Amino acid sequence: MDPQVLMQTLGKGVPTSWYLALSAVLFTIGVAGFILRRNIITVFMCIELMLNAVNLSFIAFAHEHRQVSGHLFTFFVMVVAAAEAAVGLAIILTVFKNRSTLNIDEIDSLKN
Amino acid sequence: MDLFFFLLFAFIAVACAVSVVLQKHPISCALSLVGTMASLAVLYLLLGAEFIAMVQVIVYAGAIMVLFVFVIMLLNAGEESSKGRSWIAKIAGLPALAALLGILGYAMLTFYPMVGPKASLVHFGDFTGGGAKEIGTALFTEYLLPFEVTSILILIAILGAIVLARKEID
Amino acid sequence: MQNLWLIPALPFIGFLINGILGRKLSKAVVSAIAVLSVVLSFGLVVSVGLSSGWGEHPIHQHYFTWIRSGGVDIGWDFMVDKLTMIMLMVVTGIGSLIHIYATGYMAHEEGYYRFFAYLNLFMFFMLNLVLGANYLLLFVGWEGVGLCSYLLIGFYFVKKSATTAGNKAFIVNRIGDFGFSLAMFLIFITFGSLDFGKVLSAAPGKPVEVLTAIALLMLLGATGKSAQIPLYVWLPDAMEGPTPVSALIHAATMVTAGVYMCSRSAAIFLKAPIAMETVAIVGLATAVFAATIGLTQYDIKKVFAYSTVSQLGYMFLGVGVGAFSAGIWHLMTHAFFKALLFMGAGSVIHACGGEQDMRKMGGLKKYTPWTCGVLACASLAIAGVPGTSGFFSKDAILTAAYGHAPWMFWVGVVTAGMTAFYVWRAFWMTFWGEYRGGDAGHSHDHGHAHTHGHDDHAHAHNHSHDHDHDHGHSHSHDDHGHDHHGTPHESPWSMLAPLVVLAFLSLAGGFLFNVPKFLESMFPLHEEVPNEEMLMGVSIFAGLIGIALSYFMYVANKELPGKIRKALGGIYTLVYNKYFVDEFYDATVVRPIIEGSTEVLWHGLDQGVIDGAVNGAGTGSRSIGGVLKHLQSGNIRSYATWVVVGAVILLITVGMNGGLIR
Amino acid sequence: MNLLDLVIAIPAIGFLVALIIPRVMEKITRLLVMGFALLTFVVSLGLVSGFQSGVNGLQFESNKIWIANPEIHYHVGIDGLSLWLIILSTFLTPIAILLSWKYVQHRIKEFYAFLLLLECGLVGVFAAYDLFLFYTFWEVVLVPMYFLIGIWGHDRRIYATVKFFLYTMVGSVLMLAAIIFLYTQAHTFDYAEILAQLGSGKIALDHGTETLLFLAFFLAFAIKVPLFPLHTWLPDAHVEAPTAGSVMLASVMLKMGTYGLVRFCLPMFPIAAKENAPWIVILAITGIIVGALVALVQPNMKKLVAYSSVSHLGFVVLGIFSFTQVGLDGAVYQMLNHGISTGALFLLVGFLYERQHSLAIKDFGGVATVAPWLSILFLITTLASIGLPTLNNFVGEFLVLQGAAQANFSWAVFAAFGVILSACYMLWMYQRVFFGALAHSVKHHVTDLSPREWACAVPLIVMMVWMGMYSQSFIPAISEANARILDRTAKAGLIKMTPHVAVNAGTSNFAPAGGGNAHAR
Repeated sequence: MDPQVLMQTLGKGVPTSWYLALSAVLFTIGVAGFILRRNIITVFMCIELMLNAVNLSFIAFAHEHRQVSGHLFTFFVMVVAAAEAAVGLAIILTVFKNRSTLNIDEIDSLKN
Repeated sequence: MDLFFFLLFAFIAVACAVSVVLQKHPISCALSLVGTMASLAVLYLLLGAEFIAMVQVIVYAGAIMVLFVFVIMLLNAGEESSKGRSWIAKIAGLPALAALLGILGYAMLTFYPMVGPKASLVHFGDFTGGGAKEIGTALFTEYLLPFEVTSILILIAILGAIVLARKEID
Repeated sequence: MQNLWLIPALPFIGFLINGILGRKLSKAVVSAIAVLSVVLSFGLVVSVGLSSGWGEHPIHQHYFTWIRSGGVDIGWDFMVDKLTMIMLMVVTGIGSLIHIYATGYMAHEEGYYRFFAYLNLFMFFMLNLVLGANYLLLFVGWEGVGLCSYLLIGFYFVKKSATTAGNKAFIVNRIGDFGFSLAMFLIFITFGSLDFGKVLSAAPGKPVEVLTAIALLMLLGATGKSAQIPLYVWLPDAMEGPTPVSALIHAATMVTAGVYMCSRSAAIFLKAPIAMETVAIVGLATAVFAATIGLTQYDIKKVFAYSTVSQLGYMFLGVGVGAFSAGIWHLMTHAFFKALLFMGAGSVIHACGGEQDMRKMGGLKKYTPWTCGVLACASLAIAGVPGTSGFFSKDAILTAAYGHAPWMFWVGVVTAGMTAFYVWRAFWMTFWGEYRGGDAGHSHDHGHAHTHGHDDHAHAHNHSHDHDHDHGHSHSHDDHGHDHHGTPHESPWSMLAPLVVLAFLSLAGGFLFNVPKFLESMFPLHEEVPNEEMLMGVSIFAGLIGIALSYFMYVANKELPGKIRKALGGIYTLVYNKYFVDEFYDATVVRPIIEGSTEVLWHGLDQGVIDGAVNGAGTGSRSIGGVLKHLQSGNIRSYATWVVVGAVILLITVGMNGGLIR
Repeated sequence: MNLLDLVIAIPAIGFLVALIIPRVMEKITRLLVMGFALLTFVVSLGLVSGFQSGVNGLQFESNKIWIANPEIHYHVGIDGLSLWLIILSTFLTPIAILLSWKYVQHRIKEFYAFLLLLECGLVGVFAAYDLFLFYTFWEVVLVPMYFLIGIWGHDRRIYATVKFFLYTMVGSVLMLAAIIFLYTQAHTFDYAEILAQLGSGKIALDHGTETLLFLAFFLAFAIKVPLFPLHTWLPDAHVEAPTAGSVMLASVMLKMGTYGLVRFCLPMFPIAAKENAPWIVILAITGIIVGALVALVQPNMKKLVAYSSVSHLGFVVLGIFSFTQVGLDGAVYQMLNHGISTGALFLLVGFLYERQHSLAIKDFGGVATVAPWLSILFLITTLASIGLPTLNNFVGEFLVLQGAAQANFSWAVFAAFGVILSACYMLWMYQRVFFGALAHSVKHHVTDLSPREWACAVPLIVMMVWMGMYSQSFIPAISEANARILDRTAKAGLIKMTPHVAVNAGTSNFAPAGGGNAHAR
């Protein structure tokens, strides 16, 4: 990679791929949190993080293709995220009420 | 300037995201997540998505995260215990994550080269189709049906939340 | 134009009324309906007979198509010719008498309406059997009478021995029906029809082997229904039924259906000499075999049952040697005297309060003079005393047998002697000597109080249905346990009147009805046999010897039977136990089927092999699942990890194959 | 929307309506469902009155595109073969509903809803003329039955349902594969079209392929029938099923298998069918005898009746693969007969169970003393089941055996053993349950029939007598349909005739004068 070319390019703007790479990084962090964290609320936040990462990709693509569709997808994702948060948190409340724990390792009634 | 803002907010976003994963206390996590979202809003703005950037701040960082914080407070959630028994997450988790990151990065950089003449660039002001007017037009013409469906979705979500919450009263 | 369908329809209507409403009707109404329906049907038969010149001008009537498919076209057709006419007269005539008799005999029974409903249903099917104009309709009647026989044998259904006997009758008959139905299939394949007219007229032109097969299969059917070797075993057990049933079904009508069928199919049999020979031998063997058993029995109904088997053997002998008309003649006279014997026995049993063991009877002639008199007539007839009905028909058969093969004649004569002996033995034991029953005789019979007298409403408490006597004795009891007087008594007139009529017929039936002459147009008279007078003399002599011997042994010299019994030892035991045939069948057929089905087929094949294979497949997949189920830990984080791993693998795979976009 | 569509639609609508009704309105649910079932029956009677004999092809046909790509049609229609089976389904559903009136006490509306769904599926199976549609209905039937046994069954119901489901699925998956293969060849799922293409040689199946396709279809149907070595799901399913489930299962669902054999296996793969007939017939006869023998020693009434079904359906398969008009007519008629008489048997056994809460024969005895009418109806049904002339089964058995005898006399000989054995097991059971001394518990629990039970049983008894005495009401329509099917198989036989097939074809064309010799052995 030629540093000169790089500088020349960066002078004009940031490559789309950087945004995408950022999106990938954020997504992976979200997945890592999902896998590694035990607190159910945190896990839920990690899901939001992943959604945000995806949204970033959408916006980046929208810019790339000069289309507004990506924005609309993002919009819809947000709507879904809001709905999901409402229901999800309600579920968490109920689960906590019944089991008095937020540790997802102890919530394993899906087994069998 | 583009590069500077990008790098700055990208750094903040990643740092906050890492913080979300690493913080022990849920409140800290939630606040870190707010940071990520705010910085993402700036990035959206850089990409010409004014409307979405606003919504990101108002709905996401505002409403949804408040909901989270509210629940955390309500449940009085403390630091999470390290008690866990997912051996599979320990063994397979990190390699899988690394592989995932590698693949995603590889794919994106293959289709959108980082540098060079082919690389498409993002320059603030290049794209101005993300204003409220354009979004509104598209939303009420081309995307009318999905839009209406979302209203039903939200209605159902509200109902669901009420039903779930009502059980507590019983 | 006579409506033939009315003949069976009348008893059927009687059956419907009694069967459905009988419970609510009084006994008088029930018996009126039952008797009237049969008597009316007898009247119809007579009127049909008068209008058709007693079958001189055959009538054939088609009512509706019953089954039609492919080449099979079976109509519900009735026909009347001379052979049918005789059968009709016998069935309805004797049927009427027995119905009347039964109103007296069954007067105090539970389930009175049920009994008459069954009896009427029997008449319906029997008339169908006789009237049917094709083999399938004959088969309808054939199975139907089997059903009624089953129902009536098991009439006292709380008694296990009775229902078992009913089952045995039905199932053994089914084995016979198996033969009959195969015969029908073969007939249809060969002739393309089941109508008597078409089949019998075409029979002479068909290959002998096929006709022989058909005839032998029919014989199998006939051995079932008419209680011949090897399927006779059900008939003695059938005596569990009420006595009128024994008289009607198991002596006079149903059991003779096999003889009727063979005579009806004479055209086929005549072309199949091997089959004819088999029929004759089966008949003769049965006659001898059953007669020997009859010599040793003590249960009065069992004696007559074996006698029936033996006499049926005679009829088959007649058919087998080609003397169809003689067989039919004997069928008719046998119906007279055997029905009389059974009904007389019923009267005796009635008199003794349900006792059937002849060792507990004796001296009854002074208590029941009428019964004694009519039974004497019947016994004379069955012994073949000259002038009685039995003499003519038996002589006709024996003469024909002599013409066919002299050895058959001699065996037949010996059998005739034995027949005379055991029937008269029963007669002497019952009516002569001292009454051996007394109060002790029936105190064991039913252990509950009885009202005396005949008042109909006093029977309200049931008689014997709450307990199940599984009698260990070799003999069994008709559950006819009413009227336990201290001494025997004569039966009411409703029972005696039919007996008197039959007694007259037993004596004079041979003169009155010369069946071979009547049937000459259907079955040519047998050619004259030399020395006919001599043969006649021999058979008369055999009969008289039998009577004399029985008198000598059971009246004049009463110790003799015991001595002979001791002298014979093992042979006596063998015969007394009916040659252990039931036990033999049980050990060789019934047990193996039950055991084999349970152990080999059910537990072994079904549950072992087939289910084993199925469950084996199940267990195999379960053990694979057993490994995999650890993945299903219920732990959300491990699920998430799996999702990630899966996504990675998916992406790699897609990427290796060149990706989605291109 | 013709009558046939209505007959399919009314139960489906009833199913939805029953699901919507609030759970508390049990009484209304029952009445409403009964109303739907009766309405279906009445409408289906219109099929009978509107059915024209002598018409070549489908009647009440209706053909609409259901899925555009791949092209799947809603193509239904009936001929004489399906007519009576549809009537049988619509006739028995109201009875099944009525008999469950008291028996089912929990999850009432689901129970009745499933019965209606079952009816809809059954009618659809018998009417479908598009292979994919047929398969859909075929599987639709499975669902309600799965739940009927699984939810309202007895103690081992889970084992029974799983066994039932897996057995049936194995077969139907193979059938689906065969259907898809046919689609790749013919580019249509329409049955009439596929038949035409097969007949004209447009789809040329080589010998091996035809055999494989035949076997795939055959296996699916044979499991459903069930043919001898594949029958072990049936006794378990029956024993565990609630009475209504048993009645529908035995009476109609099993007929799906035999119907499929006649409708699909014979016309589509005539040569393979004929070539494979000998071993299939041997299995059928083995089933007749083994089923009867095993029935003989069953200690449980329902199991006994279930094994008797194995035996009876052996007759049906025997008749089908005799390839004679008489045998095939008898087989189809026997399907109806078995539906009526075995349905009635299960019904009456169910009545006994409701009283005594036991199915073990040893728990009964002397029932005739306390419940005379129940005993009489049971006796009539028993007699029908063992093939007493003037009752229905006799006609079917006679025709089947006659057909078998025409094809090969020894088949009839062995199969007729089953007739003897049927008398043994049924009467022995009858004796132990109804006769004998009155058992103590029987005296306290068993009562005679209630009016509702009368209403369930009497229609069946009437049908037994009607079908036994006047089979001409039913057989002509069946004969016509069968004649077309046989015509097809005969034509196919002529094209590539093997020596073995030649013998069969010769006997099916029965000549009154000649044929006897060959069979006299």
